[in-house]
Amino acid sequence: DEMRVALVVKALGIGFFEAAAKGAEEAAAELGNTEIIYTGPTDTTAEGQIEVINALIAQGVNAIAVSANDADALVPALKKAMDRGITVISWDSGVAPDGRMMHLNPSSTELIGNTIIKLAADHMPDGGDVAILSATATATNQNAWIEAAKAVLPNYPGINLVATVYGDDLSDKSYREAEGLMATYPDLKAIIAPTTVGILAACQAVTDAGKIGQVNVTGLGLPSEMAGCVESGATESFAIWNPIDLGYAATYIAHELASGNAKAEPGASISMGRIGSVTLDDTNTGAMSDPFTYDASNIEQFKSIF
Amino acid sequence: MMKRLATSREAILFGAILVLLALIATRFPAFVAPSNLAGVFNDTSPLILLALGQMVVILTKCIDLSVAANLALTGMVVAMINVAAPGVPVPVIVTVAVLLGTLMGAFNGLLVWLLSIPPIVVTLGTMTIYRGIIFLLSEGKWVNAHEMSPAFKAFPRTQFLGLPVLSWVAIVAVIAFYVLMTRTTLGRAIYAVGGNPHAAVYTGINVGRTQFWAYTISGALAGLTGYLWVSRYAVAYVDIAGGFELTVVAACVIGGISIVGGVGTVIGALLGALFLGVINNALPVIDISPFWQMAISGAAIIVAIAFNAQASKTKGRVILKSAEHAA
Amino acid sequence: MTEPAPILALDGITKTFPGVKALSDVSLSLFPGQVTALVGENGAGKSTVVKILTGIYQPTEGRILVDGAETRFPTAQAAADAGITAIHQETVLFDELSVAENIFLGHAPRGRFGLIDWPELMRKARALLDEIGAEIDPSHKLKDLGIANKHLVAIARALSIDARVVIMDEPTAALSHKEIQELYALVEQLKAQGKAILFISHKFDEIFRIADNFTVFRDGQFVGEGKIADVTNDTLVKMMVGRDVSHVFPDRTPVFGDTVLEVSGYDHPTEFADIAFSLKKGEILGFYGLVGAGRSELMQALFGITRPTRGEIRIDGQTTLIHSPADAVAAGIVYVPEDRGKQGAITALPIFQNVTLPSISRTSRRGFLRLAEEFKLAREYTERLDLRAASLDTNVENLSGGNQQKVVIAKWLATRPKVIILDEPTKGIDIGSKAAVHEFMAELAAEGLAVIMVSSEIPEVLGMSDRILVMREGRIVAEVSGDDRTPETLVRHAAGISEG
Amino acid sequence: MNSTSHFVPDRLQSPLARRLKSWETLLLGVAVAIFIANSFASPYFLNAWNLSDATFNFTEKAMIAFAMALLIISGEIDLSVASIIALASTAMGAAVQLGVGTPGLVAIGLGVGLAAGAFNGFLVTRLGLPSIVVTIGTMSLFRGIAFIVLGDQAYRGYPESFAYFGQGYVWWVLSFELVLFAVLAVIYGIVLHKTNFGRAIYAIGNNPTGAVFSGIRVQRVKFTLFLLTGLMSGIAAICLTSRLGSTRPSIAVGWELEVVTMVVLGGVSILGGSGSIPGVVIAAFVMGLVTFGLGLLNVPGIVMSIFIGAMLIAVIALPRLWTMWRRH
Ligand SMILES: Nc1ncnc2c1ncn2[C@@H]1O[C@H](COP(=O)(O)OP(=O)(O)OP(=O)(O)O)[C@@H](O)[C@H]1O
Ligand SMILES: Nc1ncnc2c1ncn2[C@@H]1O[C@H](COP(=O)(O)OP(=O)(O)OP(=O)(O)O)[C@@H](O)[C@H]1O
Ligand SMILES: [Mg+2]
Ligand SMILES: [Mg+2]
Repeated sequence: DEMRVALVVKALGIGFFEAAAKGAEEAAAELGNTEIIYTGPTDTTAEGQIEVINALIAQGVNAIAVSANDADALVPALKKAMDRGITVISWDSGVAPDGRMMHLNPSSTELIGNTIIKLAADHMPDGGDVAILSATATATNQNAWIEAAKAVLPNYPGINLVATVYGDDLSDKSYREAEGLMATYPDLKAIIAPTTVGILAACQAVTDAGKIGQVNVTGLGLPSEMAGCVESGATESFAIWNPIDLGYAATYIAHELASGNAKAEPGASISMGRIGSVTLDDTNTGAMSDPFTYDASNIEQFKSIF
Repeated sequence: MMKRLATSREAILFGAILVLLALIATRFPAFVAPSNLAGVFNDTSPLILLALGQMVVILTKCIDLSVAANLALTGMVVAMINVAAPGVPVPVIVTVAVLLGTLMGAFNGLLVWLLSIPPIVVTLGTMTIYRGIIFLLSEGKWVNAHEMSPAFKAFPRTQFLGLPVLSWVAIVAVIAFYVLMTRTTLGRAIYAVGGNPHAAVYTGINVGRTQFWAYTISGALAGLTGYLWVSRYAVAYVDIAGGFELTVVAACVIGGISIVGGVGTVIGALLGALFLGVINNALPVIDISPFWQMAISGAAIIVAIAFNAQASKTKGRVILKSAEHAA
Repeated sequence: MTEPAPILALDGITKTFPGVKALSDVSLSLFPGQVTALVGENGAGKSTVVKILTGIYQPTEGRILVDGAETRFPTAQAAADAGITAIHQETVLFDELSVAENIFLGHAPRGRFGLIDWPELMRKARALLDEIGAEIDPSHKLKDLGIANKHLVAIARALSIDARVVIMDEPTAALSHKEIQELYALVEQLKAQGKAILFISHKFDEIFRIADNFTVFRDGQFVGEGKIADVTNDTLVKMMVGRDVSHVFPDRTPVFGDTVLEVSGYDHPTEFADIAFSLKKGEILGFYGLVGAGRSELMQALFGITRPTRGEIRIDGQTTLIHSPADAVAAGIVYVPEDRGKQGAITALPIFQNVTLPSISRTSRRGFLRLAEEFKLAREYTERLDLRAASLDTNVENLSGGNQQKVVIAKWLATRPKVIILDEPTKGIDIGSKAAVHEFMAELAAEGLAVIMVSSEIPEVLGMSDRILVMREGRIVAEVSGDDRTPETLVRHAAGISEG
Repeated sequence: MNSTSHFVPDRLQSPLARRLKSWETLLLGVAVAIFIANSFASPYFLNAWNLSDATFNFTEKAMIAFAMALLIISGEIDLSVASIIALASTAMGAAVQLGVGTPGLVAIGLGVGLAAGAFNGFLVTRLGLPSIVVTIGTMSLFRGIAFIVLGDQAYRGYPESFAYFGQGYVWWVLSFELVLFAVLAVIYGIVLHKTNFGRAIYAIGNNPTGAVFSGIRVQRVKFTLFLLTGLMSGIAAICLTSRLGSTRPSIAVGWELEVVTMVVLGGVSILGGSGSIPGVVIAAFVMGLVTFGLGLLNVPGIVMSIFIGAMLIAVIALPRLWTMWRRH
């Protein structure tokens, strides 16, 4: 009978996840006889996600695909889900290996780490200070990208990472943190925000401080949200993978696993429908695709898509 | 006069803020540059506005835990209006925000006044209800910067005589509240109601109605702040200013406003908010890990209330003639 | 008849509170340029009338007439607007506000834009205070003032309203001799201005000195009215009490046992000093003084509520440290406080729980309640006091004042104390209960309990005590016994007048 | 005195009759109604395992609510409970890194809870500060310490046996937490309703001055109640940490208000002096059932909180509106 796939996101209402939900519906339509339950807490807490997951277990859904607020705290709840025969995967922000069958990274961690530094460095021919504005200090994916970014820093001589601050994916907090960065480091050349909330807030803060042209805001953002920043010049360029594709792929994989068409094990190759297929490494993790860079030349084309 | 000034709670708090600034300056001199201080003030303006409203409520022996939710709901509504009708001029938006906030404040006030439901229960309830309504209205979706009209976003940051309008709103509010609390009948009635509700009845003051007005005032400020907040940070979503109600109460408490009512001043509320504002802005700058921020403000609250309690230990009445002269 | 028309009149006023009928069908008339004294025992309903006249209570039935026209005072402001002002019995003022503002709250002088004009406010307050001879700085906060000065502020507040009717509810109770004289002069002045004055007092000399008319209430009922010139002290008292005063108190032949309580060198930083006295089994020791003399504070210190700076308490010859009421109860000293509602009973709890509260360890086993035992103990003591109540499970708040007092006394007797301190034991309770309490006090003394009775009612003090200590300004100023036991001696010592 | 004494019966109403008219009965009715509504609304509701899972929504909060109920009845409040959880959980996490075993972890969790409660109690009873602001302060302080210790890190690696508290089952669908909840409910019910200590709590809450004048050691009782609240927060910290299997400083954010809501919904007067443990137990179930029932319909949490908030006001407002309406 009908297959029910739950797409559990960090919090409802975030543009990125709304786009992913669109992709999930697209996959469901393509696969047929599949119902998508798009859900999540209203604030980015692990406890909130656990309650949602418990409710999903009770409904006996076939698969849960979760973008986690906390890699560890969800493990017991997700384990219980797997014990009751539910297929569990994580996507975007991962869960510790115990708590899921596989994890779908939007892109490879190394690639993202490199991309965000490169985005900043491309517009700093003379080098200089950069700072990172992250989401919550507990966000797994953010931390992994930042680690990866730090690892490639030696490849960019003259680029000096002065601070990492956390805006908790709250606009006002991110805004204040960005302000603080500009006050503390008057010579700051770029703010790198690998989060869609943070990059917007930083862009606003730079605009308000009258530092367009002086401080370049870059990182990961959605074209629809970033169009204004690119137009004003606060952002030279930014990157993102397609969240619609990500939602689509997560759903497709969950369906494949739940229907027994594929098995999550190291080395396995699982189909992602129109996107291709993903190959799992030894922690059962796979990457979807490369991030794509947007700037003044192509933003118009994409801003109405996602 | 000088002596009384020197020992007043406000003067001591002001001194504490100066000492704090001096300490920060030793590690990071640029922090005390006028332009940066103006920035700190601007950042603290929403807290000042809300603290003024909360002060009025606390003075009447009540508490308003719904201010942050009120702010968020108003902010979302005006943001959605702006998206739906970008042409609506800012003065209309401001009016709508104030009216909506007033309405929510008045609803709290009515429950407290007419049904005598304990204030903390009323505002605990409306806090979750107002937040929930934001979700129902917005379906959880954010309103982002690019969806807002430039005029909508420009208002709080427009510079006027060297300061952004946001700062000016706070300054005007402080002056207006100073006049309200010291020079108007309502202001004095608010003190009377909180100081001694029983005696207020004997003086012809309607206790419940005064509390109603206090909530209404607090709501109006929350509504105004809702628009300012949303336009300043250029985003509206369900959780904006989540948990901010307790920061607001903390600012009042630090400012020497007694939680049992009747005691506290506008200057106290202003200084309490500035104290927290300086700490919040300074910590990242002087390279203290942001993770210390919460503990420091918690400790500041405890020290402040212990201090206030010490300063206001009632001397009690004096029967002995000799003791009366000594006192 | 040259009698002018009354400015203000009450007609057939009834006021009921849950469980109490405070006033039943009373009338009262106030005439311009005349002082009307309202007399009646504690709890007769005098203050209730004041509150009805000032818009604080609404009458259950009856009419209020101003210049013959029926009126309603829904708020205190409405009464003030109608030209009625009052000095209330309790000081209802604001500790945190300045003296000036306390005087003018609600009708402060306004300046430009309708804003309060502070300099003018201070000026007018100072003028008013000068007028009543009070040396108080109007800019001080009220909380910095003593009780007498607070009362003067209350008087100034009443006068700040340009009123036609001035009500004074026991205005002299807390004042010194000099201040009382100034108040009398003020009353004369108000009379001369053609104002109507309602004057409530328990002091008969005062009434005969300044009043023109009188109205008497007894137990919430109108008893009579007339011209002061037409009555004598004795007839007035008889109207008030409803029977001959001399028969009220029980006859007793006290038998004293050993000394149970000795207090010496007892000092408190602000409330009292140099307290020393002793008390024998079977003795009733009266403490007399004007309100605010510090008697309650002394008793509360003995009971462990407040801490004295130094001094010694000996019980049965043993030095005993009392740091808390729990210590006092353990040592056998119990205290029936003056303020029943706040201190005496937990009024929202049922009778039996109130009675067993301090002796709960006796009715329980290893910390667990035993309801049957509790009811037994409660029944034993409430029956002895002839408590009237629907059941022992009734909340104390639903009882009349006299029965509430019985519950409080029962609760302390149940602890089987050695010394019982009764602070104003019959304040505000009806005449029947009053006699019962007196009789019971005598019974307790006869059983060998040592009794301390604090009272401001001279007949009670004289009628009940074996010995009387008079307190003034925190000190024991006299011990009165034997032939000295006259009202005059007590008043003289209490007020600090050197000769009668 | 005179011998013609009037007979005063012990009681007019049997305790049973009184109970039937009580708040608890009303609330129980609400709970049953919600239960029935849920069974119709979702086919997944009437399932032993699902119902058992649902209890995790409230058991930890309810444990704190029991102690909080006593504290509120006595006229005080503790808003720092959720932060005590964070602090206790952080301490346990730190101990895990040092190789402390399960019994040690439990001791640390309880100890930190007690210490935090003692700190609150000291500030309130010794320094005479109002509890609502004291605990707003310690709320930031306690969680702030957790942030200082942990920063952006998490503690994990709790021993296998530690998982039992939050994930273990005593028998069939009866989880350890549910059993602990039931046991604590009974203990608190007895303490509040059947002991001298409980009687003192009511006396203090109704009239603190009167309680002092009755020889009750009011400050000592209040201190004990803060200790108990701290202890229960410690227990909740153990259960929650065990259930999550990891510690972050942001653990249990916002729980304080949910706990207070549960207590008030349970009929405890926020002004002190009245309330009962059965009321709180039923309120816990009501809140759990509402959350779970709406969760099964995939209603977002914030919409559930509208229901809870509205219920909170309505249960107090409706009876008052009813009497006002009848009087006219
Ligand atoms: N708010 C109230 N609720 C219930 N009973 C009340 C209330 N106010 C007064 N009473 C009762 O009404 C009666 C009259 O009280 P009232 O204060 O008028 O007496 P009084 O004549 O002024 O006595 P006193 O000389 O002691 O001042 C008393 O029995 C009192 O207990
Ligand atoms: N400064 C003051 N401010 C307010 N109330 C006061 C003040 N001084 C005294 N009182 C009140 O006046 C009353 C009498 O004071 P106190 O109890 O000390 O004197 P007392 O000699 O015991 O008089 P009483 O005969 O009333 O018992 C008390 O109710 C007390 O609360
Ligand atoms: Mg009276
Ligand atoms: Mg007294």
